[in-house]
Amino acid sequence: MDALLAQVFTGVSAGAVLLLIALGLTLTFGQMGVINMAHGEFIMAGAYTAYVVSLVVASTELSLLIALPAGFVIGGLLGLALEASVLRWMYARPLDTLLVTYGVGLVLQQVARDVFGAPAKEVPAPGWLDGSIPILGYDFPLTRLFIIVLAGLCVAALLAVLRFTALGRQIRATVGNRDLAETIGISTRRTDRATFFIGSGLAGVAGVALTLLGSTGPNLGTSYIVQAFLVVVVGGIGHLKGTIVAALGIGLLQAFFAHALTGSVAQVIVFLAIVAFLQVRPQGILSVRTRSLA
Amino acid sequence: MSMKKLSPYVGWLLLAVALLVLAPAVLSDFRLGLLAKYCCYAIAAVGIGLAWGRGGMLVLGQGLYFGIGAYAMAMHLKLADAGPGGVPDFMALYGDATVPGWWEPLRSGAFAVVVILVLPALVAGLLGLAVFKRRIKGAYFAILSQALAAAFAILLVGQVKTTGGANGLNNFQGFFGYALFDPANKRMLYFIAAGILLVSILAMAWLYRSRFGELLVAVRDGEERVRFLGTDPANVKLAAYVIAAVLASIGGALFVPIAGIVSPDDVGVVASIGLLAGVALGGRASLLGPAVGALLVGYAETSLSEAFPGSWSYFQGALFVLVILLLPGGLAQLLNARRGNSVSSRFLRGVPRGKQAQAELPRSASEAAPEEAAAR
Amino acid sequence: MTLTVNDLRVEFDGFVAIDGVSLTLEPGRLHFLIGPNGAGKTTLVDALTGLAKGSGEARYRTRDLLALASHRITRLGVGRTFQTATVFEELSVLQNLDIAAGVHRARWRLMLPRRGAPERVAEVMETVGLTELADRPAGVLSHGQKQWLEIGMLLVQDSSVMLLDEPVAGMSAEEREETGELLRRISPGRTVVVIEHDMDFVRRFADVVTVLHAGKVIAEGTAAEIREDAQVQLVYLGEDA
Amino acid sequence: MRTKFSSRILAASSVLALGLTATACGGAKTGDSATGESCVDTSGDTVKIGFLNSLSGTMAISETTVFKSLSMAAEEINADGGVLGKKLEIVSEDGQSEPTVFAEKATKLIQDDCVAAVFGGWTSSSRKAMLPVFEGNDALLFYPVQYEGLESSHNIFYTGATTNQQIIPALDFLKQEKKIESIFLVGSDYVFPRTANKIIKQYAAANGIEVLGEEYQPLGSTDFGTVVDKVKAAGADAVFNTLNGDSNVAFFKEYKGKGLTASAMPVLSVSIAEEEVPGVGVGNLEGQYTAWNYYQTIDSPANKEFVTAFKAANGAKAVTSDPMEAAYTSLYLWKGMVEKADSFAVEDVIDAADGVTYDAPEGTVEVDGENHHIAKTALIGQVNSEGLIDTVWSSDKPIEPDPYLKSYDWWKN
Repeated sequence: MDALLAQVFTGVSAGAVLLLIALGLTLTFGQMGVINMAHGEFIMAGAYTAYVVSLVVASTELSLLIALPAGFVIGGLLGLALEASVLRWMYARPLDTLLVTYGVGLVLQQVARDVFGAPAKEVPAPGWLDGSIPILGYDFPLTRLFIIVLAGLCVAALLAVLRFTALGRQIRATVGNRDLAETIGISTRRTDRATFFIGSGLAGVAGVALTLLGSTGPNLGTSYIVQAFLVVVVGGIGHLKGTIVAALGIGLLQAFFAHALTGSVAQVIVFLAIVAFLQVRPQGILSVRTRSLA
Repeated sequence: MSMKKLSPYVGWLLLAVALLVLAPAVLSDFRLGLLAKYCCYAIAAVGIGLAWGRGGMLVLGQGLYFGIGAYAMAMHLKLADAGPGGVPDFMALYGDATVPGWWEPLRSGAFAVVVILVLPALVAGLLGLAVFKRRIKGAYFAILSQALAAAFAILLVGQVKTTGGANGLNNFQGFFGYALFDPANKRMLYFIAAGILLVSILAMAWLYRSRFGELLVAVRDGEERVRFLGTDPANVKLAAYVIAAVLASIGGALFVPIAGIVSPDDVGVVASIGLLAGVALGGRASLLGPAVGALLVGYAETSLSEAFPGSWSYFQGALFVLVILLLPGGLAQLLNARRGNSVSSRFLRGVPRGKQAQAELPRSASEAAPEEAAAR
Repeated sequence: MTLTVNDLRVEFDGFVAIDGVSLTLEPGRLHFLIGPNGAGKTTLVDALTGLAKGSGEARYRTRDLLALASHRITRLGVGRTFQTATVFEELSVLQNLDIAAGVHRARWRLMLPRRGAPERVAEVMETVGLTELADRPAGVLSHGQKQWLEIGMLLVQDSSVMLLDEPVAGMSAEEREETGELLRRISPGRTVVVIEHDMDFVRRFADVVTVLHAGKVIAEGTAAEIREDAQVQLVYLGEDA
Repeated sequence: MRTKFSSRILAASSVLALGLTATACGGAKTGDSATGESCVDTSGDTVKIGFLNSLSGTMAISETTVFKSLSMAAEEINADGGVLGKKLEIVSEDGQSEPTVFAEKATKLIQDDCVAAVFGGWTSSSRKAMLPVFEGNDALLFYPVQYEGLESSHNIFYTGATTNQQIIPALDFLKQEKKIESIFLVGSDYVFPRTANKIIKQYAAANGIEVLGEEYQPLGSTDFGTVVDKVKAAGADAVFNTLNGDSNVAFFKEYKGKGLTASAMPVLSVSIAEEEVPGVGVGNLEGQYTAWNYYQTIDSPANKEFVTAFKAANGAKAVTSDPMEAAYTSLYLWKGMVEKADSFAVEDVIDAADGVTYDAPEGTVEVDGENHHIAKTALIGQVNSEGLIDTVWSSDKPIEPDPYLKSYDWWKN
């Protein structure tokens, strides 16, 4: 029973990490159709932001709290730059955006290597995240708990923005029917940029959070990007709820298999399970328009 | 015969002369060996041209098939080196010095060749059947294929005792009875690789001109429309995907004796995307583009990484961005434009945003339909 | 061969698009389907060609179309066109027609290159008047020519049921006239169903007219009969005027 | 006309294919012996040597520093008059963290650049990839990193520790000093950890230590929730850590987060050196143990000089570590061999290798001419609050290299 509990907790916290990294993608991939492989490097940029903030802000107690919004802005600005310089010309070719953004990701990685050096950087965790609290007899690390809370907050914030703000209404209208949105006076260009800013900003936030768990190095993003996309695909396109379920589901699955078998085999099994899952429910994948098939 | 019909063959002849006559005459053994390696990538690239350029399937996980061919060949070579009943060196080192049952059949060279040709076809066939019949396409297909390549690499790394793990398989002494240290045999390998590359391009030329080739383009540009012409597009895509997989496998199989090694790094996500770079550069939908592009990218990678170590990432990144953004038809597009017979490809040129976004950004019929109904 | 539709219902997430439609579509007649926007005309065609899931029955040659995949329906001889003409823009007119003609070819012959224009294809190009444009990419055709090409694609397939979704929308008066004549020429021996808005066109060419409103058939008869139908007038005046 | 043309091409290419098969008949068959011939040019007043390190990719983190210390050694040697009066000319290649690239670049350095010796490699996979290249071309490789042993090549000199100079002393330390009765093994999923753990398990069986668990995570994995849960549940006396690179960071953060401490359950790591400590975080590592043959804190004149020079070249914040020191030492050892042989020729150098010594920063090392490893002193260290590593236990004298563990009767491969 204890072992099972541990697996559930580990699975949930792994799921929260997946959710954090996939949340921004749900927006940019799910709602805009852009397959942004540089999302991983935006996460990396967020992590380096946390590192830089920790150098500037003397108090480790505060630096994380400052780094979170800073990471959001840095990630968002990178996203804006990418959208404005490259992606805006490519909305008609969504599949091609994958390779272009992969190229951008490669460049960003090498930039990070040249600027910060190849060795990993340490971002000190604040003292108030030291240690763990016992939940049902299981010592839950505070950092993990923090990430679960942060993921929850990000989802809530995103939902609130989409539901209750003018921007959110514009985003939903644009996603629903671009031409119609334009005719009722929504600047779809501006909406695109805003969507991309938020989606990429969330990657930055994820990056800051990840410094609590792992290392901050140029390869940070690559280790997460494939999984992040799988979460979005499994969750179904543009469905926030689906993404949450998928992230937690994959996290739990991975934890269970990692416990029963080894980490490597667990990853392979989870990949295969996802392929099999899409056989059963390729929902959101069947697309047919009836008047014209262009 | 018109100039336009002739030009691919002229290009092919030029490539043949360059590969079979010029290169062996001017290159050192070492450089020729590198060119042989690029030829292996180019063989896989020819298949990618078919699947991606003509079929519109972004195959992000060809490393899987490259790896199947490469590992099948490598396993055979290790067993052949060990001699009848022998145990490959690394198994004695990391394992319990017994050859696992699934290795045994590969002692036979003929069986290895069959595996190299048939196994990728089977895997691609099964996978394709599952994926295309369920109408999984576009980005979904790309991400799935990428995930499979990633899973394959992780699996290989985890099985140290039977696959050599991250080390991969290397240290091959012979290739079907010929000693690999001998420069004469290495040249022979080069000629085999270049020959197979040229033959596979010819086969592609035939396919592109066949009704299948026309149908494939039709499926790429209007998959659903083809369905209403009485053809299941899944079968057409499946055929192209299987051919691409087999070509990748052949490239992988030749890669092993030429490079002298195969490791999980050669089959994973990064390697798989690397295979696409040449195809994009050369021109994905053109006949010679993928092969020539792959050769160019291979050469550029080697020379740039020699001249400026660590800079290859910048160049590869820039290549992807600039080519795909500005020259989606690759170098072939430049040539065509100069000759003034540019093909107006909706696929490459792009269509108004709303249309394509919906076609590529699938929603279920049940979701899309009420909007349609409401808009009526 | 008659296509019989029995109590067809199509529902999307609770929205009933087709609400119990029964129709008998007989060969040799030009059958028109009219109705205001949202009446369910296109959805009806979608349901018959496997594009939308429907319940009920659509019997043709002993098979129920509702249970078949789209490409099988086509192979059975039921073809359709789309409102926005959907042709392979990068391929030539000839290639477009040749691909459509592929239904009748053995699979292995796919591996062979095409030599010139097959007889049936050449014949159809003549019928739809596109012979001159045989080698032009379909993408450069005018809207009307694309519609003709789509009809041609059904002709090379020898479809015995043709479901045409607004084939004359956006055509000039002259093109409409030609299209109408074309439809007349091909209708003997086949079932031709045309979705149309333009009442003048309907009046000139329709043998039978079915009026759809809110997913239901509200009237059926000749063009003249339909014009006199009180319910139809109400629907049209209420919606349009 | 069209068909005729293409069928002609087909005919031409089949003729070609036949011709190719014909040319093949001239080549050597398997079983014939190799004839490597050197193209090294020693006629001028310089001699070329090759550095082959990953300057890009995942291993750049570690290998860049090796490259720096190799470069420093080369500069020192050149400033001091070179080797046999010839200045060293460096040809540097990027291994890109991929074994295939290592094999390719090694071939290039040997065949195209005609270098007298190559220095570099880090991962087991890069060494295994290069091994046949150096043997096939009869060239020289100096490999500077501790590794899993069970190997010796005529053409490779191993200047890092083999298992009996690092892993076995570490186990001796745990058994004798920490009095452990049980141990938990955590490693990355590749050759070094698996081989190391194979040795550890046999050692444990022979010494009455219980192995309570053995966990592997994929290389680069940063998800250690499950692993640390298992470690904690098992409650061993110590953890033996063979994780590589980034995984260490995630592991130690999780370890600390779940309330495990160095005093209650110490972790002994064999892949964490001074340069990795800041990345993992001093706070996460303080008090944990490492096993190496060199630490920056070693108090000797040779080391002071080495550390000072390295800081002068790479900034005051730069630290020195075991692999860097072993790389630095390898260049001097090669110099010693060449001078003893009075020749740059590979066979002469190999013949002269036995007994060559060098007063390295780690202490005096001596080359074993038989297995091409070097005798080294094992040092167990403990991470201090400044992120440096203090020696807490030493084998006191150099341990003779025994890559195949022939002198340990509990070992059977």
